[in-house]
Amino acid sequence: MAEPLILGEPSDRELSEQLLSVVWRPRSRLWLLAFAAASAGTGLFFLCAAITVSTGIGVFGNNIPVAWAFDIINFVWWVGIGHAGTFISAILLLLEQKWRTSINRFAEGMTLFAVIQAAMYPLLHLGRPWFGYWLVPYPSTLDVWPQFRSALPWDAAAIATYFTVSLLFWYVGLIPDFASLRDRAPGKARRVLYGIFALGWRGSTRQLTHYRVLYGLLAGLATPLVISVHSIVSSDFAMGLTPGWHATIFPPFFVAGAIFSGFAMVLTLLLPVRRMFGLENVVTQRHIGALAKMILVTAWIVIGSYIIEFFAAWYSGSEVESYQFFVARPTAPGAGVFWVQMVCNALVPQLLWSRRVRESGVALWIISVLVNVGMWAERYVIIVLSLQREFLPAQWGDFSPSWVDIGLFTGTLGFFSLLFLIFLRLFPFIPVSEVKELNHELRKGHG
Amino acid sequence: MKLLGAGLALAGIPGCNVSRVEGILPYIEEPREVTAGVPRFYATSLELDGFATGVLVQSVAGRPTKVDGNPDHPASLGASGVLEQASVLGLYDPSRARGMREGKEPTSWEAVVKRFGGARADRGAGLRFLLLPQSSPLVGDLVGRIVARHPEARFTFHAPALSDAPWEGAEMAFGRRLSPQRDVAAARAILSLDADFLAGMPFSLRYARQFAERRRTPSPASEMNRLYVVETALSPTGSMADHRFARRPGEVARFAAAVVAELGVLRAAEGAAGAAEEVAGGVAGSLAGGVAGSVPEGVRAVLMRLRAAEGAERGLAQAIARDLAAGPGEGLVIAGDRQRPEVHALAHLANALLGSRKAAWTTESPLIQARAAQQSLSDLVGDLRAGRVETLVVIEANPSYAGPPELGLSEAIRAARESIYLGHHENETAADCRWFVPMAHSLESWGDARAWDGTLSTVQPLLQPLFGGRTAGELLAVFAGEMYPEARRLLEDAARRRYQGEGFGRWWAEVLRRGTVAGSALPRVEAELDEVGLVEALTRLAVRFETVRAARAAPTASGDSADATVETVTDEVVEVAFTPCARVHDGRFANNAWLQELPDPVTKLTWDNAALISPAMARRLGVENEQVVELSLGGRSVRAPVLVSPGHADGAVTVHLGYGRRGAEVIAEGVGFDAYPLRQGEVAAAEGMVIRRVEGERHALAITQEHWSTHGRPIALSATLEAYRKEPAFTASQKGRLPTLLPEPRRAGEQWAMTIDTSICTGCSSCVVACQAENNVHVVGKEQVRKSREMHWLRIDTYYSGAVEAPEVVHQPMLCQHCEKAPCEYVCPTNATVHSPDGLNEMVYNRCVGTRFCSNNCPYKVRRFNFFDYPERGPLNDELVRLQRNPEVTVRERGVMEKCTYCVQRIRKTGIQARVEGRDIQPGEVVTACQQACPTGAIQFGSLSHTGEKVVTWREEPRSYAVLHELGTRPRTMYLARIHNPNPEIG
Amino acid sequence: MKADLLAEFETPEALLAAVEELYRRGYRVLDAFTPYPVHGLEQALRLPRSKLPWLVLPFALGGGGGCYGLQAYLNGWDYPLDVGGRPPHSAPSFVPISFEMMVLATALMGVLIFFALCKLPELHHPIFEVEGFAGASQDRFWLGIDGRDPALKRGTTEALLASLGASRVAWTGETAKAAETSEAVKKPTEAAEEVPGAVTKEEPS
Amino acid sequence: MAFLFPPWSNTAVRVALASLLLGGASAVAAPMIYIRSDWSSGESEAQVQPVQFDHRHHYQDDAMDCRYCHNTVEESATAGMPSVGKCMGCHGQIWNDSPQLAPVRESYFSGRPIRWRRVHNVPDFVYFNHAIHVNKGVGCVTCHGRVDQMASVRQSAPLTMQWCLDCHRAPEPHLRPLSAITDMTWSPGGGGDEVGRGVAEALNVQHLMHCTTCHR
Repeated sequence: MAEPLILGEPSDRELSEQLLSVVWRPRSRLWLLAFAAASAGTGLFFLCAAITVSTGIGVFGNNIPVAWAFDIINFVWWVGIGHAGTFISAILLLLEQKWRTSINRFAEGMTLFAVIQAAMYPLLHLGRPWFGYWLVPYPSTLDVWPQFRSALPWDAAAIATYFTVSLLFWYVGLIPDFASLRDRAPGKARRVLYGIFALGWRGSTRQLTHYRVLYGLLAGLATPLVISVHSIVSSDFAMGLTPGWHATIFPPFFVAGAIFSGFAMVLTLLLPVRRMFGLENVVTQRHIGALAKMILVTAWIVIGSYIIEFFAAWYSGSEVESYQFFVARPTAPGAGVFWVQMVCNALVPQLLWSRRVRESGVALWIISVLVNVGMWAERYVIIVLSLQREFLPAQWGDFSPSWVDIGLFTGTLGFFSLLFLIFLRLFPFIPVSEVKELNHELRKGHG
Repeated sequence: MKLLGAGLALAGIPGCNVSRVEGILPYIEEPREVTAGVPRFYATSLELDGFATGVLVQSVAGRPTKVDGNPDHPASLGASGVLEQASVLGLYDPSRARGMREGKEPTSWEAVVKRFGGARADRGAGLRFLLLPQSSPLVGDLVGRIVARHPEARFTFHAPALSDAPWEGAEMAFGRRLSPQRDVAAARAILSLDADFLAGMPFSLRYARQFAERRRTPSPASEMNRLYVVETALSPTGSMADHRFARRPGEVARFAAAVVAELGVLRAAEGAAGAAEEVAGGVAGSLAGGVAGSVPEGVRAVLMRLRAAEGAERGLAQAIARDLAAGPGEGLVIAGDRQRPEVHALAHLANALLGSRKAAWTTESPLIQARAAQQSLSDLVGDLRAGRVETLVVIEANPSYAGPPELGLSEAIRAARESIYLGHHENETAADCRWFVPMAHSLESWGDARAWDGTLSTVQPLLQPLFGGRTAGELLAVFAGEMYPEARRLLEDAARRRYQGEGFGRWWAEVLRRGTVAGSALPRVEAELDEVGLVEALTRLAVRFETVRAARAAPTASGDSADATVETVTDEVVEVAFTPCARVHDGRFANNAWLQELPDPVTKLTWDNAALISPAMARRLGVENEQVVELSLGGRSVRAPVLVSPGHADGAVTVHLGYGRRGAEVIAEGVGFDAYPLRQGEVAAAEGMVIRRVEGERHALAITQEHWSTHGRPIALSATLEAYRKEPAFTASQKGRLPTLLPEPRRAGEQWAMTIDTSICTGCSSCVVACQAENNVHVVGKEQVRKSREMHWLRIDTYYSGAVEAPEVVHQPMLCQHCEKAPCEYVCPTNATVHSPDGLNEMVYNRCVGTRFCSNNCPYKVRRFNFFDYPERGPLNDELVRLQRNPEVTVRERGVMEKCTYCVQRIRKTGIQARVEGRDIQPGEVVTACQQACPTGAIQFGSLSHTGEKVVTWREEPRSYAVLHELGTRPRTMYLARIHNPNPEIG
Repeated sequence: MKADLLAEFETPEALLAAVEELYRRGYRVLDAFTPYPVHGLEQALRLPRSKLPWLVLPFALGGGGGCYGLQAYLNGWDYPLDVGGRPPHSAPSFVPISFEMMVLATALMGVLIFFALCKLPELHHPIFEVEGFAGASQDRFWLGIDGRDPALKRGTTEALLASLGASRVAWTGETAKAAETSEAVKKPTEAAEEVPGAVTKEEPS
Repeated sequence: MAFLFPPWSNTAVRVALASLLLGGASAVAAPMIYIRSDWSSGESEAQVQPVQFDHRHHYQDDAMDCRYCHNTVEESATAGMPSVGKCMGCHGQIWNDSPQLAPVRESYFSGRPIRWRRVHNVPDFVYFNHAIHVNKGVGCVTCHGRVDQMASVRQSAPLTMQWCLDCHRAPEPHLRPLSAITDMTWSPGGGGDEVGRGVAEALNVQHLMHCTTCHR
């Protein structure tokens, strides 16, 4: 490994100072601008949500046969993005990948906010959202229970668990840094606030023995969890009969796609933030390069899945499946989205073979954005294109989004950005304690 | 309000009743015949353009909720068409006129009587009546009384959709205006000359049932009838044809002439060769001409002339003629209303040549004639324009909208010094009349009418007129001098006068109960062919053909043939066919939301009409669906969206009448384009229309089916009779047990199932409306239909195969298949759709949260979703419409899924009844709404445990199959493959 | 463990060395306070392995098993409905949620048990009064000795710590007040600079 | 240095956390308790009727059978409300000037029906059928309670789906011979559930638990 993970040889104090001060340094113009835009998006989101709930989901473009569309596309897209954080935190932790250290908190934050976006859609897309709690087995006077053979209660359980575990993981990781802020932040109000969240953490070695076990335990849990979540999300489709859905490849395909898009989103956010906060010394070219390579790897898993999907459709001998893949996808209404998916997910990532591309911030950023576009397109293709061309040609349909669909999607980007911008202001988004530990380790190694 | 409901709901209340306390209103005196909560049925009749169809109407707590056919009535046989089914909604039409007026001022019935009931100094010379065609003996009486009181009064009967051609044709053939009567069941081979006799004619319900009787093939060994159809646009009848020939309207006569000419040749040969043969002798005896074994000489000569003039399709004509004549007296030729009288005359001639006495005969027309007091519409307009009309009375007819455009009726009506309109709506004609009286709906009226065969049918009300409406009889009685006319008394008095014998009261009660007077059909008239008239008519036809042929032969070099042009053109001279719409008829039902939303049986178009053109013409003109074209004829032009229609004759355009209404009807407003301005007089077809592409203009159409091919998937199977006989088990791979890992589900009791024979499904769609009426299916409106959000639980999928110019058609009623292993059920997260022990796929609306996963996982796509709270949106499901709702079926709120329940409310009601009586449900006791309505009886329903029932025996036929069987859903609804019976002589 | 006597070290290595030395001299009830886990410290302090995994295990089993049982009971026994002809007890379908609930129960209980083991939340602690202890979360490494440690001797231990390189030695809370009179060794070096916030801001390059 | 957090803050934060958990739990529990309460089900809440009709008097003193007035109960989904004419059948002769009956007379002569207030109401999507219950051995008192002891009728059962299901799952304990259907005081005596089981067998009573039994 040529490139270092931490540039220069900063002292612990310098690191503390640099990484903690993000919460009290004055807001930049850029941040304020972004905040204003994100707030507007959030407003749009809640406006559209209110319209949806008060008049019915007819305000979406959904129809029969395309009964799921933007609502579930956005849901799956966000859940997918939400996979990167836990993957980086948990799996790379277990694999002792040192390069995870600088970026894990950042990715976890992104995960949480992405899962929040994702979790709103299943509720919002219900015909009668006020009865959403019927998916939970509670002692009701109706004496009727949820139906656990359906993949939807699985979904609810998976998303709830994933969110809770991610939150706990994130919070447990933050405790030492909260303690740091309690002791270091200027102004009593800040220190009290962070002090409450630090819960009185003293960094004693006795606490740390439990802490390290807990952190490892959570990582060990989160690893199968992160794989289970998108596998379960994929069962929303794979358990169905619909041609284009009914495939055993879906769980690994979805998990790979999720990590693919998650890493892309990490890059999309990390590259500007690194620039904005001047973090090139802790988030080095090595981190960026590792992320880029992960994207390339997962891109190939996704490409492999595409090939298997098409192969299975042909090999099944089913006219319905073959039609779905070989005729409907490339030519049916909305086929343009299919080609966007193919270009963005299969071709664009191949640029990452080039070291020059991997080292160019701008190129990487554009690629990461395109990958996210491609992954959104993939979900569109899976959901909308499949539903458009099902078994009975008489009931083939098409789909065009309503303004509320578009509003909810752009709105959710705004809401996500808003949460993320607030996160950047309130939390040390580079894990201070862990970077210091790594810094110490690296210096010892060198020295 | 909704949010408040949501708040309460969150507290755990599963319902939505915000206020818990409801009122209960008991009767003051209990009516003897009513048991609270038990619906009653009354027999009455509905009249369309003068012809009655008997119906049974269900009444719940005094509100009519459902109309079905009256099994005792010859025009219904228990079945009902879309118009009958939808009539109950017409009763609750939110746009029905609600008050009388004079000018713009409200007025009263007393004022009407005072103004119009008095004596007239001019012997009625200024008095004119304009009515729809009538068959009602009561109206006939009243017309007589008026003429007696005002001898100079004149009557005009006019309906834009009822052609006079059948009677004119009869006049040519027999010298008398006789009505053709048919028994389709008696025919083995049928030639339809542009006649949609299975769905679009008076008495169609009966013809369809008769047709189905000879059509069904219970086993491969069965015989079946053969249907030849020559027509312009594909019709339900055309879709049933074994051989269908798409011809421009003007070509049908040539086709008919060719076939009849060959029949003549055939008969002549037979007569010459085998006069001694008994069969031939029988046939010859049936010929009215009297020349044994042959055709009247004059007729034969002109037939030969026709044959010579029309040589192009001789081989085809010969084959058809041979087939028609193959069975003794088993051939039948039916001419359609759109065709000129000569074609009807040809049909009469053909039937005479075929000796089909059992299949075709004639009777007097059941329509009433005012004899000397009758006046044609153009004469009436002449009188109006000349200022000779003092008082114009218009009853129900809507000439201002649908009258011949060249007569300018709207303007003419305004020229009358005084005018009064009796109608259901404040429509175009009402706007031209000074006085307006709301008309009582059929379900609010006392009256009578005759069926096509003359059977007397009674009309009795189920409720008091909602808006104080009056019947035609009451208004006419005013002019007859009655001060206090009352429909019931008028009817009973008239009936009593005609009744001979004792016990009128008992007899009358029985008539009302049955809805018909038994044995009152008009007697057969043994009319003789009128050689002179026939020769004259056919000669006219021959001259025309010869002229056309000569004209065509001369300038061939110019290459004006449309087929020769390769590059696209912007306009083209074509023929046009005007057709009453299967849904709104001549426009009078345009405000009926069920009918507007009903997909057209053939094109699946809703909430619109369009210019139907052939795919080839669309290519030439460079147009596609929704592209607007301009249609110009006789100096008038209209703009219409194009709908490319497979199987449509090239070089012709079909337009449906009844749209583009301009009255005060809110639902009809702005729907479709008005095609009447293109029409000259009463013509149903014309030549020389110019169709021109209008660049850049489009009109959105709401079509419920966009793809018409099965893509070779095992969905709608069909075979020829020959192939079926050769390989009876051709559907074997589409049924039977599939391997499964799961244990067999335990189910007990009746096992409900449905079997549908696609061989006899004409696609007429009355089942769709019946389902809508029975199950409170919401209407969603055009915009929602465009988003494929229509709510019909039962739809008819239509698949074409073969060439797009002459497709083979299979109609497939598609409804919840009640799969034994239903894929919708295991994806529902809340147990809102589960299976009952008696094999129903249950849908529990109140448990549904609306994830729509069930719909995604339904391979048959029969689940419909309430995207909005449709009852709260607009007039389509408005206040008044709520009175129609079936109280036995939950009205679905927004956000819940719904689908066909196999009419579970009927099953449960019957089950409770049976169990109260301590017995089992009897075979045939549960009838679904679609089954009840179906004219051909293509839908059979019942329990698999009732082994003798059709629903079970049909499934055991070799040609039964399950749609998408390979998915392992084990549908309880099975289909019988469509069997065609093509003539081996015709390629 | 109650850290009564505290000593500040500049580097983890110095702390580690001090711990080893103290252990050698018979000190047994020791603890350290560091900004990040220092490699080898746990071993040096001879701390036992955390019991946390064993405490969480029953909750993991209960969460997963209980959830499976609940699903089987509700769908298969309490109100068995015929759903797509599937058997009432559709075992494979009940696995995903059971797994999720196992993870959820483990994670939630793990954190709660962690709090209990660490006695968190404990916002107030006498240790926080010690001058410069705030550095323990930044870049200073503190050693704590329990007042009950048999080897601890007021006066001599302070000196020992100083000799091991402690930049600061202090008593906490009540013991600190009691020690006012004693000759506690205090190295006043750089005291002013240790106060948080006094550091001049450095913008990262 | 001064403590950032005073000693009481430890207690405060623990109490705060505990109440947060407790609050959350009660927010979930409260509606569940509410829905089971009379307040939600409308049980025991007497309706004030336009006529002070006293079931006690008519059933006990006059020994009238329930079916005299609710005469469609054995054949129709609804039990039926007596017409005003039926009231007047007796009260045209007796108590025909009672001021309490003034609304009845007024209704009878004016033709305007009396607007009774519904006591037992199930949601619109529930299709309850009286006839089948009455014909299968479910007595009036089983669901309506001791109407013969009510001055004004009140709902005496929660009418929740759970309550319906309890009986549908195991109807035997709630069944009685058809001869005792309208009897308000009948009890199986020493027979216990035996009687109900006998009735169930004799009348072929089913255990109907599928959804379309009640929801259509």
